[in-house]
Amino acid sequence: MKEAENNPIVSLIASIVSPFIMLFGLYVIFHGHYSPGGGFQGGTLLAASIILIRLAHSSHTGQLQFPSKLGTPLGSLGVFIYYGTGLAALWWGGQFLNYAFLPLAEEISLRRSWGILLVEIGVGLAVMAILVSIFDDLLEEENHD
Amino acid sequence: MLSNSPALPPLIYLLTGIFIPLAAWKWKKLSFWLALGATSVATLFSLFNLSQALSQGSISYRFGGWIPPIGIEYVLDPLSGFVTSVINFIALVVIIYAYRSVAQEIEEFRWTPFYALVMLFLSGANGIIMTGDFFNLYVFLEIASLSLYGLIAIGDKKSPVAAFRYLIMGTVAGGFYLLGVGFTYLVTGSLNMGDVHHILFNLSPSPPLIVAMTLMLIGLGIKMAVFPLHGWLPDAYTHAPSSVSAIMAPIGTKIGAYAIARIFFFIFGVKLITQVIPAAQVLSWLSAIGIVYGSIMAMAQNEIKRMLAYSSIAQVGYIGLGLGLVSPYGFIGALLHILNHGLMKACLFLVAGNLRHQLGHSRIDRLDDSIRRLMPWSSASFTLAALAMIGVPPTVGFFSKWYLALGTIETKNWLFLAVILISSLLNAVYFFRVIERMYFRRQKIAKAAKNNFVAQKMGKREVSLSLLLPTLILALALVVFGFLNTWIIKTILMKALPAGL
Amino acid sequence: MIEFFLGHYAYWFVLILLAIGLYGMIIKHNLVKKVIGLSIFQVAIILFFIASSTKWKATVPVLANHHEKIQAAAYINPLPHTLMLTAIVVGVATSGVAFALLILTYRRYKTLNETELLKRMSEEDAE
Amino acid sequence: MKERRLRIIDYSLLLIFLALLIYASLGLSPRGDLNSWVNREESVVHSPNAAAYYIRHAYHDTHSPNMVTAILADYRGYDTLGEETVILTAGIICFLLLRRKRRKNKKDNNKEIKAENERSRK
Repeated sequence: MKEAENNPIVSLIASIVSPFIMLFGLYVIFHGHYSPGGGFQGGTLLAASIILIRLAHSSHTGQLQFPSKLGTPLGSLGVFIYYGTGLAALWWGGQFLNYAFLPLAEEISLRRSWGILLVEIGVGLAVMAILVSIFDDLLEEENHD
Repeated sequence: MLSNSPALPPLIYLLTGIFIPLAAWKWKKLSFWLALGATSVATLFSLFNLSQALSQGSISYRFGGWIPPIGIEYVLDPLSGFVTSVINFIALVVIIYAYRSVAQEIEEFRWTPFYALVMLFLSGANGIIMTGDFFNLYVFLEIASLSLYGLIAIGDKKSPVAAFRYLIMGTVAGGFYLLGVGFTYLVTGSLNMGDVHHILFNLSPSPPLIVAMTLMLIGLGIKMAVFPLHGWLPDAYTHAPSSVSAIMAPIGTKIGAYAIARIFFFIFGVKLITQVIPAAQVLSWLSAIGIVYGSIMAMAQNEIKRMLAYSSIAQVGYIGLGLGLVSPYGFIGALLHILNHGLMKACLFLVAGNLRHQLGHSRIDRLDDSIRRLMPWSSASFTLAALAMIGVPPTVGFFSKWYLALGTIETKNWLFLAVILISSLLNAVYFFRVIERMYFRRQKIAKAAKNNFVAQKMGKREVSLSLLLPTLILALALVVFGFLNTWIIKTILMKALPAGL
Repeated sequence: MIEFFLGHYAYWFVLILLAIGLYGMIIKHNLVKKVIGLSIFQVAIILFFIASSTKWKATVPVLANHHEKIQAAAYINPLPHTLMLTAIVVGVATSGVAFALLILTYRRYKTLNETELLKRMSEEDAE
Repeated sequence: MKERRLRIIDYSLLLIFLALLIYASLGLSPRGDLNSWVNREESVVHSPNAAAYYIRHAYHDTHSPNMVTAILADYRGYDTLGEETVILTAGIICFLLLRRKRRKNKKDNNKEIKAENERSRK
């Protein structure tokens, strides 16, 4: 990325807006049960807030906020949270992804609700990390030249 | 735990694919051992699944505990059990080969993502075969195709272009399939394959359904590389790294062929694909043209990998031809050829990889009988696999062609019988061209001295054991399965026939 | 007649969009334009599913009041929406991979025009 | 000349394909028709219709008023796992293809680029 054109207005606005986008992303993830939203949409918003910082500031600041070497491991971790929820259900005697067997609550419908929340968090984490990592990888060449 | 076994092969691969980037970031070598472990465990489970399916008939596995039209189900029956066992066995052998081959062809920091992608590809392939849901098939088709694009693109210099061409074709294929699923869903109101089968039985065929079948045939035909839709295949196979070619050639096209067999024969049913639209006839005619075209193009090639790629188009044609005959013998021949072509192509691509490994090239016009002396076991495996490809009796290649021929006689399609016979001759021509050079072409004296010098300098003549062993296992399997063919057909394939044949 | 038109015109527009996407993929020589065509193609399929999920006088599939008895006709079909959420992600992933491949191609051949690329590749073979 | 003829074949294939799709869409039931098989409660063979089941039972089963979330993460959760895998695959591919080995100093980095150029010349 080109470091020279660091416009103060752009970077100031980006620093102000970025946390709000991130907050909204978290809201979309955690409020997915009650309103349109969910892991993928929220994860995209989180990724957007991180990418906004990378575009507006120097790549050094972006790296401080979210190092690009974290991208793939965090993405794997996100998918692993999803997979692990399914695997836990399998461990407690149900089929894969059968949240009714997770010992999270008494009522079966509440157990499923908790299961959905866990899964959505995994989705959000994975989507955020991987979108940022794809962005970084696509710009890799410019960083080096 | 064992009641979950139908879902386990794809899930094990998926877990390893997720886990490799987490665990093996620092220790690159670990990724290989994880992949090897996952493949062996998955192979064991798929063999167990096959035995379960043979003793208990069709088993349904419900994800999330929801009954089928509501949730997603996996269907384990003799057909899916057989095909998963075949591809997991081949994958196991090729993964052993990959250890040294990848170490030589790919930079070290790329090992971890490489093995992760191989695992994800196998997960996609297993998922396609086991699934009983139209949309789930699409998702796993995309996993398998995406990881293949990535794996192809780390080959030689032209590989990204080949991968991009495959990506465009593959995405069109996925899109057509998805559009076909959309029309089917709008007509029937269900996405579950078994449910759709029952509904279509009671529904008169309508234009959207016919177009849906056409779209699915085109989409899956691209994945299978049926004749006019094969454009992506030769470049992709030629420019990919050797271990990727060896894992893609046996598995990549077979999952398309399997999906066509599953969706058209088991879901839409024989009546719909022969009487309402001539899908089966079209498939068999295109495959017949593909057989002749692939064989002739293979004769014109000067690079072993490219020759094998064109030969793949011809061999996939045999599978399509067997399916399109709509007769029990044809279907058995096609299924046997899935096993058969998987073993043969994997073996041939491994030998091509061995040649590149030792000689640095695999061009036919530069081969001579020094190969026989340098690499006796590799050339013996190549000869055996080539004989199987031509269809010489004790090998398994003979029997699938035998059943295909019986199928053509049963349905009185003499032209297709002629195509099978002629293509065997053509196969003989292009393989003997290589074998003749390998065994009988005398090398020039000066060159011989130089070659010996090179061989001494390298300290070994044959490739190392970890490269040779998989080649030999596959070559041996060709003969063993040849002797076991009646057993395979009687115990497995007879139970895998669709209703109404 | 007019009812038939009102019930189907959305499908026609979506299918024309699909043909435009295919046109971009098949006819255009610039590889980036092929990727654009690919995106249009995928969006057309997504719109096709979404268009099919309509019910007249129905609302979004989020339950407003869960105490009263639920009428299936009061909410539009949620299944295509869910499927398309998955298809959108697949589309994003595909275009990401496509651009990665294009960047790699450009690094090696310094062009993204198909005819020019084929020319450079065959020149290289001749050497 | 040959180029042009190929173009005409491409265009006509495209138009035939479009005509085929529009022909298919004529046979679909109109959008929003409550009597189409998609929107009924049961299919021809009296198996439950998935969409109607989701609308009726999503809240009862999963305690989530948003049916799309309930279907996405629970009823068809396995699809979503596949979807996550797709995007993970894309991430790994971009890593595999584009990332060069991290170097500490610029000299090594130049060497890397030189190696890539060498490769592209080959």
